[in-house]
Amino acid sequence: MPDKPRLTREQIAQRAALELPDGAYVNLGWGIPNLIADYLPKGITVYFHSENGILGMGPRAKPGEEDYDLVDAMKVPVKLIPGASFFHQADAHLMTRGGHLDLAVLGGFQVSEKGDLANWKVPGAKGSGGIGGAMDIAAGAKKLMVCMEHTTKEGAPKIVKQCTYPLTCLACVTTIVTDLAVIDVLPEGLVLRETAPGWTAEEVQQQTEARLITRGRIPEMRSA
Amino acid sequence: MPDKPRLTREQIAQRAALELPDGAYVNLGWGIPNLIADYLPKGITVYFHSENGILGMGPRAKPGEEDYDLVDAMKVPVKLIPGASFFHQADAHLMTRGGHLDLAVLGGFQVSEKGDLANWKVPGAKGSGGIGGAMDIAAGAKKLMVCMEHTTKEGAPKIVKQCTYPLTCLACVTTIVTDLAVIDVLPEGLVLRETAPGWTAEEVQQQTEARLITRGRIPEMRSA
Amino acid sequence: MAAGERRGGAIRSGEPAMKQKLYLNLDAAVADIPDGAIIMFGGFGGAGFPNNLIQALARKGTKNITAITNNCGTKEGELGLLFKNKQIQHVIASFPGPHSFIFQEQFAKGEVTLELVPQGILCERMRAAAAGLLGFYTSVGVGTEVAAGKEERVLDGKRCILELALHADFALIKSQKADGLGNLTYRLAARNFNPIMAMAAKTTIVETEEIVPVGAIEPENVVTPAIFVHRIVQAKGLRYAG
Amino acid sequence: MAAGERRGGAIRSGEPAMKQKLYLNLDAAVADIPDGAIIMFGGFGGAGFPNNLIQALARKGTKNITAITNNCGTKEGELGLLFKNKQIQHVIASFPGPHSFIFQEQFAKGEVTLELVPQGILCERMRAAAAGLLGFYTSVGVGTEVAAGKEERVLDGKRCILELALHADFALIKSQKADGLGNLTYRLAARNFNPIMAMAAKTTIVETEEIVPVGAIEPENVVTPAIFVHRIVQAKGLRYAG
Repeated sequence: MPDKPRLTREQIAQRAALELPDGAYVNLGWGIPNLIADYLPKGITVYFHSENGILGMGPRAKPGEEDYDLVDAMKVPVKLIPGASFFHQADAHLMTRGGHLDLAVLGGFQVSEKGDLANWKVPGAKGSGGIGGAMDIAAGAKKLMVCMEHTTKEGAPKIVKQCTYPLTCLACVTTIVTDLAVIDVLPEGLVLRETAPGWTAEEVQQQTEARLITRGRIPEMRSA
Repeated sequence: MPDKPRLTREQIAQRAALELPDGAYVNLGWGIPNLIADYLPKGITVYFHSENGILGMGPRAKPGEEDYDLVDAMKVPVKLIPGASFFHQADAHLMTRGGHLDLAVLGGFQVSEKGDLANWKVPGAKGSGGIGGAMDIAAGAKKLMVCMEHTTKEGAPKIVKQCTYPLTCLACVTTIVTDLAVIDVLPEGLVLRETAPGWTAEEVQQQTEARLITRGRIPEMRSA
Repeated sequence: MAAGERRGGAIRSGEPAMKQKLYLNLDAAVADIPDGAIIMFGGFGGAGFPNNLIQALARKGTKNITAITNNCGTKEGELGLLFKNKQIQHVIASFPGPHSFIFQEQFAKGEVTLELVPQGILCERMRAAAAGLLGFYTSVGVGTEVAAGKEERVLDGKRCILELALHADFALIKSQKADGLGNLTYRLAARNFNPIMAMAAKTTIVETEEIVPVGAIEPENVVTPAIFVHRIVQAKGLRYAG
Repeated sequence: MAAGERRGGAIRSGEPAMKQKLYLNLDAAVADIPDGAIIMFGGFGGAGFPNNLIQALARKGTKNITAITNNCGTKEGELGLLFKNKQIQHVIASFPGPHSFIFQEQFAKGEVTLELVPQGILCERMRAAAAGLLGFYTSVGVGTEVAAGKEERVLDGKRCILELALHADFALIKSQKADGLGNLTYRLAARNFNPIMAMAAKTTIVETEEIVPVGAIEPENVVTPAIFVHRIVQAKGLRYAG
């Protein structure tokens, strides 16, 4: 079963993109989340927020068109969409903490059954580590989606009963999109919404430490 | 002695104006302080701050030139000087509380020997009262000068051992300019710096409940 | 926000934000403000008051309002109209003001209650709500009536009191320009409380002198970014003498 | 500020502010920064770094610096230069960053110490200092390593921790335009931390791409009002690849 095909990072991003409501204010974090902007469904306008003080980020700048005073939080030169605005970093995080973002999407090392998130530090890793905007964003966004692989490279589950990695924020995750499933974090627990093509609910549960609640037939993960 | 001439409100303002350093950022409160701008010594540039979000207020607008979107904190239409700026009221008070103003000048009902100020509420007065920006300004300005009459209309001293009126701020006043004297509030107490023309230090002390420290001959109040 | 509000699971698509924000008339923009609402009102010194929205709220007749405002009206103008109609029950204000006659009359009779807050602290409490902070310590008000009933401690060697975030259901504000997305600019000192309240309220309703095309406001010159604005209605500004 | 600092009595006239603020060269602008100074450095993602002032500080050789910054340099660029020169002793930062090689080496050896702060909380602690607040309560960091040693309580039904104001002796920042009084604007996202640090430090030193005549910046478009700026020096911006 571990040899069954799983979604690629791009496919995770593509599925996650379907969760972005038209007109929403959204922050995309490092890793898979940052790929989401490439897969926005047609006809949808999303206002991307960057914690360095931009609202209304557009696509990455084309080669030769880069302006290094206009970079996203990953230091990548970007464009603006009409109606964009600039503000300082304290106001940018007033937006994150204050519940003004409709949705944030972050990468994750672990998510617990209560929606706790660990995504900033690997235990035992060398170096200083770094928090960046993750704690403010996780604490404040109206909805928080985590995009990540369902298990580690070694096959250990990343959706766990309790996080063992250093925490980013307690009880903050609302939806998890992985290479195997879409899972909602609800008051009653982790509810399995969709599974990857070819994967049954039972098979996904076997890759998951936390208990998944299943209700009726679980549909296949949408891709568009 | 109570019949001896005292300074007028305009003369108090004129004396107080000499305390404004060139290049200073200054907030002027209601009453006598608001008259000070008219008496700035020649060659001095002062950047007047208004708590509704203006830095660089100039003179009052002339009749016919009023713009009612450009008013000071007393609702009086004003002009700007070159290099003025606008900001919102929270940033305006970030400036007051945060120690960014070189000097604030407020009116006063009472000042104590420790530099406590009471200036917002008369005990027993009818109505709701109102605080406005006085508490933020008094707490935060680098220097706080109070301009007021030395005694009440009934002859009661306003420079007292302890304020009996509701307080605006503890230990905030640095200089007092009245119709009888200039007094500095120093760690050792109230130090008499100047007396009004015709008034001796002893006579000023008689009009003052708090003890005034006198050192040597006290000069007459300057007027220019 | 409470955990329960956030843990709603799947996100449902709504209408495009732009379509949702533009309102064709003032009454529609305030039509759902319920009795008992906590409302912030922008404006200072006669400038930047959302007087058209206030009139619409008077027509709507919302009762038992808690008003968060610098002052309490200029005769029958500004908030005076809502006091006249007995729509306001409680006020959180800094300086009710010398011409707040109707408020003063009702306050004297005990018909309206008042919490007086130093002006900068009023701003800062709103900003704390906007920024997702629960409260802050300030030395403003220490030793004064303002400190009554508040927690006091010493931090960094200074006496200070705890002030709490001040939230609102709605903010009624006024801008000079708005684009269709909700980016705002303000004219001169008519800015005052408006940008703070826009950030602090759950639903921000702006009356604007002018609606400009999206992109017409330089991104570097936007004062209130669109994310803080929920409803926009164009109206020629009204000003009260006083 | 302490009571003792404020109660100085008479105010002595100084030089006009405008004359005081303009500096003709970078070295003069940083000449009095002493060993042990607490310094804020603007910049994020390669944009808005005061690299000319950082080079001047390297030439000056100030030691035992406490640096307040988002990150810890890009190779030998930005703060990397000061780490290379072993001028920094302690860092308060949010995200040292993947190219902060020199810092990482010194951190691993224990030559430099680090306080990691969530990025928004870093901003907010600086803003608290700017605004004369002593500290604030936030739910950011609750239950994480960030909360270690901090006071925790429940306010408004939410767990939160106390974060304290973060002051600095100096801020080194970068602007696009400055007038002779110190009014500043920033280019695009090069704004980032610069306006916050300008407000928070005792002495703010700005390197600016351009000095414009007083009045050339529209009063409504000023981002950092002159009151926050103490020294201005013109310098063509430097940028490091990374």
